[in-house]
Amino acid sequence: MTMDQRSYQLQYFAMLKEWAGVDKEEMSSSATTPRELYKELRDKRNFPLSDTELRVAINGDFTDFDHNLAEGDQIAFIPPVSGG
Amino acid sequence: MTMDQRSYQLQYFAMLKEWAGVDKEEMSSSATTPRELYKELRDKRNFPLSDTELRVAINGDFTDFDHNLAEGDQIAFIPPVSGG
Amino acid sequence: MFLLTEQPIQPPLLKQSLLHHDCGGFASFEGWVRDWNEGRRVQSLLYESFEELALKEGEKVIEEARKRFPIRDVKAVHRTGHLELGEITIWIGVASRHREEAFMACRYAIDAIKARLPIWKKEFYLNGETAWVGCSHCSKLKQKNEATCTQ
Amino acid sequence: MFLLTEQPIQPPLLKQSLLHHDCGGFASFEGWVRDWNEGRRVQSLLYESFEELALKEGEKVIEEARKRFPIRDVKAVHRTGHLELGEITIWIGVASRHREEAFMACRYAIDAIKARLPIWKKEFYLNGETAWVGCSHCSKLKQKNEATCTQ
Repeated sequence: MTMDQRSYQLQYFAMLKEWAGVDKEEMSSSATTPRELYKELRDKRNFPLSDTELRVAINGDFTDFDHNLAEGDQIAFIPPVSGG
Repeated sequence: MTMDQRSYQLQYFAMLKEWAGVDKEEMSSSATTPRELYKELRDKRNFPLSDTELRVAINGDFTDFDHNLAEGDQIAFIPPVSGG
Repeated sequence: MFLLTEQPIQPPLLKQSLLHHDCGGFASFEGWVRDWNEGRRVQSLLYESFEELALKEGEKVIEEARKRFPIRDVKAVHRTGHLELGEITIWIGVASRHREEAFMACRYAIDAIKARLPIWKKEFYLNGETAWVGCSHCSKLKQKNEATCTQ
Repeated sequence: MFLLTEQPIQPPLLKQSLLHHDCGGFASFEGWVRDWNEGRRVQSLLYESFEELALKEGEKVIEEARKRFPIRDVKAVHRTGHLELGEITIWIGVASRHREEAFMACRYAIDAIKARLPIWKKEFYLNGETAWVGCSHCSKLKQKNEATCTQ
């Protein structure tokens, strides 16, 4: 079974940025939801955080991990916050 | 029955001061408690407030209306406050 | 520390003594002279205090706030005399390690100060009338055209 | 109004736009850089934000505070970048007719901002270590001497 590959723009912040070593990157993936994409990313990058500890934003808005991704989406996985 | 007359120093604040027309006065009275003294004062001055609406301070400390008064005590009847 | 002052209250100066490096939270409250109260247009107001007793009772409130909440420092200052619209009537600042107790202590202090301190507010209205606030008898008497709190 | 700023926060300037004559109460909260956290001596810290989303979410919090409490005006400003001990990390000011709702809205705003805004704090300790706060994995990993949040 062949899967469509789509291109996504990833943004990293705080600890994710340090772990990734970059603040953004383009990624080609057959993942259709943030949940699938993060699983792939976690295997590749060895991130210690599971998706239950993250939130996700697409194109600058919070959304859920089962949202349907579209070609070119800007995706940010949000690690635990500590503002204020 | 003759009663001992004692001399008290009265201090007035806010509306009581305006009603009395003075901010302090000396008063001779046979009253032995603030309750008795205020009753006398109210009859004399025609104050519209009853003692249940006031607090009382003697020599700069809050006390109760059944406190035993002593010659020369400084007595302030405290009308309803509205600070802040 | 509790103070009474006839001078305009300056929060930035008052805050200085509360700036402790072991504190992560600072809650403060200011009372402002408002342009109306209970349907009447206010022009200015006068705070009168029984100074000796207000200072004692104010310090008591401060000590109570310290005992009830694990705060680092607290200061309150109440203005007296004649105040114009927008002026600060009272300032309370609380510094603490965490924000929870700073809010609670600040709230406690303002509530207790308003309820207990022998300080009275007289409002001066746009229409030239005046009234002592919190004196229910004043308005009742006013309606009956007897002796009133207004002058 | 919600703002992010890299410049030092100045409460007296921020308060200016909240000075409404129909308000009798003003509650505010400041976060300060504290010299220790969870047993470690802090020297300074860094706030990093996902600016676009933090601004949106910050405005949402402000709107929620306005809807939930009958307040007149509210403003919040969060600092970003590198901060030294004692500097202000966040400032929230709420003006309202009465004090009750000013306190409640202020409390609501700080709690929501801390919990929801994509802003991260990295602490720099006296011993030269660093850590992202709120990242429980960082300390767990640290103990196992695996990849850590510190650098």
